Amino acid sequence: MFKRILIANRGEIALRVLRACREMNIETVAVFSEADRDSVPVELADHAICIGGNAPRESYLRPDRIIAAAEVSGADAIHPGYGFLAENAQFADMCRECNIAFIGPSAEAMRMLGDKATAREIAKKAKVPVVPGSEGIIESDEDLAPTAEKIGYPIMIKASAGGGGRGMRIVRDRTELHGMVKQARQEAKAAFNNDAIYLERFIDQPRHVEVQVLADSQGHVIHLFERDCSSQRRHQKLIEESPSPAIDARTRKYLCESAVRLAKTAKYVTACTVEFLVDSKLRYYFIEVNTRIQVEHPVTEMLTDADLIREQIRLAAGEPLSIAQKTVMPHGHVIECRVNAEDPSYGFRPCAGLIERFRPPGGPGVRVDTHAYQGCRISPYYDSLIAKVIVHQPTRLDAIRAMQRALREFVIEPIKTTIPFHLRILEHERFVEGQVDTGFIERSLL
Amino acid sequence: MFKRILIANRGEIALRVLRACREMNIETVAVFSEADRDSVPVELADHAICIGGNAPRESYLRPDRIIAAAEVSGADAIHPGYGFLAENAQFADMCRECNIAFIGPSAEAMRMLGDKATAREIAKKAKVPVVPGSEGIIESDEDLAPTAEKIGYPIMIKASAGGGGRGMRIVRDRTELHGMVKQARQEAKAAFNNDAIYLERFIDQPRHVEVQVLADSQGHVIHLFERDCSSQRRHQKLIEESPSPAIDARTRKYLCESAVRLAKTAKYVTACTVEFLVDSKLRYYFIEVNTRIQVEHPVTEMLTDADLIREQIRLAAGEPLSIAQKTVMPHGHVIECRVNAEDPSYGFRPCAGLIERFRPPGGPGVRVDTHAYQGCRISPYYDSLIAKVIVHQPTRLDAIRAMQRALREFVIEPIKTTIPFHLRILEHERFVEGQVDTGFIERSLL
Amino acid sequence: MVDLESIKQLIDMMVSNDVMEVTMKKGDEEISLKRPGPAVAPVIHAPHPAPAPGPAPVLTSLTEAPSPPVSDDSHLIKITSPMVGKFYASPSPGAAAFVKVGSEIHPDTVVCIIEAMKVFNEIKAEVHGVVEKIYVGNEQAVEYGQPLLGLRRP
Amino acid sequence: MVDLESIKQLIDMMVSNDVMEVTMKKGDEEISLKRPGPAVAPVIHAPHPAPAPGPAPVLTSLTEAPSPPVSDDSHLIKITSPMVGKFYASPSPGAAAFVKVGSEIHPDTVVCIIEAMKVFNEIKAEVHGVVEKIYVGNEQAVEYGQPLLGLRRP
Repeated sequence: MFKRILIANRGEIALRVLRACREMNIETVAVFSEADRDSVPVELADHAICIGGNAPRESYLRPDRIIAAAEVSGADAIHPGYGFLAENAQFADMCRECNIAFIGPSAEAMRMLGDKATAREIAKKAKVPVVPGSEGIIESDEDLAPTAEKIGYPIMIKASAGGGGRGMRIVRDRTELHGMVKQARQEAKAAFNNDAIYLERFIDQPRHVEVQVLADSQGHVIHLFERDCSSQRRHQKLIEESPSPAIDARTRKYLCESAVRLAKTAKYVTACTVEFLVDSKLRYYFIEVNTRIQVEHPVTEMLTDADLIREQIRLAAGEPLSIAQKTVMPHGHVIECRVNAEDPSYGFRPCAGLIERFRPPGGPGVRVDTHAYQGCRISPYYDSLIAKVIVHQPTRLDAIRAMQRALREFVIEPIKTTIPFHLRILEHERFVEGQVDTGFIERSLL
Repeated sequence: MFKRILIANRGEIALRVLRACREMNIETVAVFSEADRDSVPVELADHAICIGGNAPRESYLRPDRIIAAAEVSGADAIHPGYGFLAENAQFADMCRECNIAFIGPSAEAMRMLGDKATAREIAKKAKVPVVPGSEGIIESDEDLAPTAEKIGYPIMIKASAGGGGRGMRIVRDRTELHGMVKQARQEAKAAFNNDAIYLERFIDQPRHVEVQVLADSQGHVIHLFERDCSSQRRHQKLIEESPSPAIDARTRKYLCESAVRLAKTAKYVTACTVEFLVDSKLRYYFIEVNTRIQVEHPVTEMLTDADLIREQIRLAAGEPLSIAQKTVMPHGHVIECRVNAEDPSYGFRPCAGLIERFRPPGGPGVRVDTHAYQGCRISPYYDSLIAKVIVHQPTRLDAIRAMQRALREFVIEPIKTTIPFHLRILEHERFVEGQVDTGFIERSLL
Repeated sequence: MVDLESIKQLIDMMVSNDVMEVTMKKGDEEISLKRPGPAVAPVIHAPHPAPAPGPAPVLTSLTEAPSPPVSDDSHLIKITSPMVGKFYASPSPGAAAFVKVGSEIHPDTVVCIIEAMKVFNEIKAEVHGVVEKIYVGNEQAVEYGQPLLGLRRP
Repeated sequence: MVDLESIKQLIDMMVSNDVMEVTMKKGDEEISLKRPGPAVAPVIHAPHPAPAPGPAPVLTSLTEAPSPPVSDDSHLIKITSPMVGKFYASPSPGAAAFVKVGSEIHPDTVVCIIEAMKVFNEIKAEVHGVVEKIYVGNEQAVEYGQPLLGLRRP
């Protein structure tokens, strides 16, 4: 096992990793930018090293400084957290060259799964459903109708050179196909001087459901069930929960087994998340793999009593999984809300500044992961997440009520947070019914 | 169900009850002494009423003022918490007379189980083992030997008029019996002018193990397994855990079933705790019933995912148990530490004053129940409990490490707390081995 | 400018009365003194120190209380409720109130009845003064320590 | 205006009575005295304010650093480490140090080498001055922003 882990991150995830290390009797090295000098992980770490200025590109995004810090502090492993360098394959390479363990997958696995096309090929090889499509551009309009038929309607026409929605069209049935393709080509030609298009099944009002996977270097791969992250604003997750209220036991089984097959096929080691879109008919489609620990990992931890960070560290050290698939016992219902220092009344603009009053919620079934404290300063240089509140209850309705209770007693002053917005989501009829797709918040609450 | 509950308590338990009420959509009325005006439960309650001065006898121990507060606020039930009026049968009577539900057992059950002799009779009737004894004073020395034989050695001689250890003797075997009795009688005569004595089995280095029981008015009684509270200082519990590291599965089964039989025999309704002593040979003896919710109830909540306060409220409202015995699934290991504002270096003297820095622990498997916050004042009028830290982990060793991690990150300044003492217990070899009896702390750590 | 003796006296007064801050201005002269003090200590602005205000009722949404006494009442002697209960201004429905604004009252004067647990408790003034404010409406719920009447010295 | 004896007495009174702040104004005269809080020495503002100290190195238990520069170094110009790495005082083992106390250095003077990831980086002074303090021992680990040398103006 590692003796000393350098935590190449900040904020709540740095604290989360530090807690796991302490519980494993592993020493910790915190690295920090000047803005984070008074932060909790820096205070609690066994060793702390300032690596640069406040801008991430001068500190947390500097592989050279982080590796130098690992070298001078004698750390034998680096935990990258999420964000920053967590999915930077070059950084993983550098760690390996310097004989420092990178707590994550190999650089090869990261590159393979980080590339959308390669990941799609691996999924197909693992017999995991992907969003059906034309597999490349449509050369001749004669191929259009048969290809569309094979994909199945509704269909999305996408410009090959596309972006920003231009050259995109949704085709509901075959009668619209040729007309829409003509329009799309014209638009694409005008916008990109390239009228090449391809076709893809259009997933209408999908759920975002992801599966937590753990894999050891001995070839064992398990899943820890799913998380439903459909409550999003501009692709930013706001609320995550498990079990997904949208899927049935049979879909859950297929989904989770698909994720395991995919990770096995990729010969993946450590923790990853396999993301899917699920449509209203419970058909699911692989979209991507996140080769790191995720912000919302506590949802799975509360649901299953597993400790994902401790497990991730063990797996990176070459140890076998400490959990067998059959001992993973999800129980009850878990919801997480991400409390961001943002003002929902002003387009969610970030609110930096001094926290003068801070009183996190507590009591039964409540977990709080936060690096904030009364008297700390939320700096404008980094992301606005200041706390994750996670509740665990026997039923989803209990969990919604417990989350309302917890958020209502959470005091953060004077900066604005997303708490009032979360409370609006939690009491919305469609959320309470579990009827949330990825567009719900933008359609109903903004 | 109740519409509005008055919480006749303060501190963390008032906050705990308030949280349960909020999760059940029940309005809350906080009553408070002048010292508690700025407390969290007063801030969060729907209504708050000052009932008197700082001394408990002028406020929290005043049934008249509490009931008047319930009347003017329109509360239809009173939750007494623990301590103060929680086991005051007269208060329960007064509530009933005023048509206010008392969230606890009937006054009759409270009186019956509150009286040691009656409780012992009920236990015998329920075939629950009690500490064997002479059942009254030994009239003639001729009865001594046969009675002692029947009770079984070692035996404790106790003065009938006794107290403070005077007139008490431990007899290891029959050869010592007559001599010791003579000494005890002389000492008792000198001290109390009464040489009457009785005999009781001496339980050497016992464990304190208690069983959580819930019972509804429909006659269903279940247990939620045990808590081991052997880590005590002067009969004050410091650390509680579950499962008990001392007992085996068979003893656990008998112990828990005994508690259920006892509650059934007493026709008990709502929540109670049945306390036992367990000796080194795993023989167990009933000692008393606590007819209220206990400080350490979160241990059971984390172990079983049950919400004892919500359940207690439901039961007091006449609803049936929401949990069946077979659905109670204890999992993992739970430890609670009571963080008191006391200075362990100066005989645990209470430390009142302003809390200038307060940063409770968080993260996976950690629950904190506290009414303290940065900027609050710990008043000298009440008990010194300022926070309960409870951890839940797959194994006992994991739980010990997680508790060490949690306590080490808990910042409370500048007042002294029992945290350093807890850390000493947690790293003591005998505690780690689970070899703790009720005298361990005094023998090994003071 | 520095009159040390006056300042010394000022500081002594601050310390013995737990005063945190004193500011004095006269024309273009100004003196300001600050001590750390406990967070709850009264803040006294010179020249005339105000007595500590009575406990303000917390959250009485149930009772539709009138606004709590504000600082310009601070010179009044307060009669506060010694218990929790329902306030009655008169001995029986329809009867004249025990006291009204302008009444001169003596220590033995009954100023109201507070009902708690079906018992009607007559509340005596315990002080001598003239009623200037009545803070509580008839049949309103009152808490312990809540100001009922404000008196000025006769 | 500045009557030193009066100020001394004022400070004594502040300290013994735990006064945090005194401000006096008269016309365009002003005296202001502040103490940080209980049990700490009084800080007197005006006439010359002390400059803010440079960033203190956090927890360097790994590196057995000498005591960090204290406030009486505050008048020195600091050369701080622009990176994380190992500090070398001389170009090679056994060679003379780049600088020593008393050396006059110029912006282009190499003052040390910092090794990071097997790369030896020459650190130039960037300022002109005379070395008065060397804060870091040979082969010691340094963090970003850590003071290496203290210079006085030549």
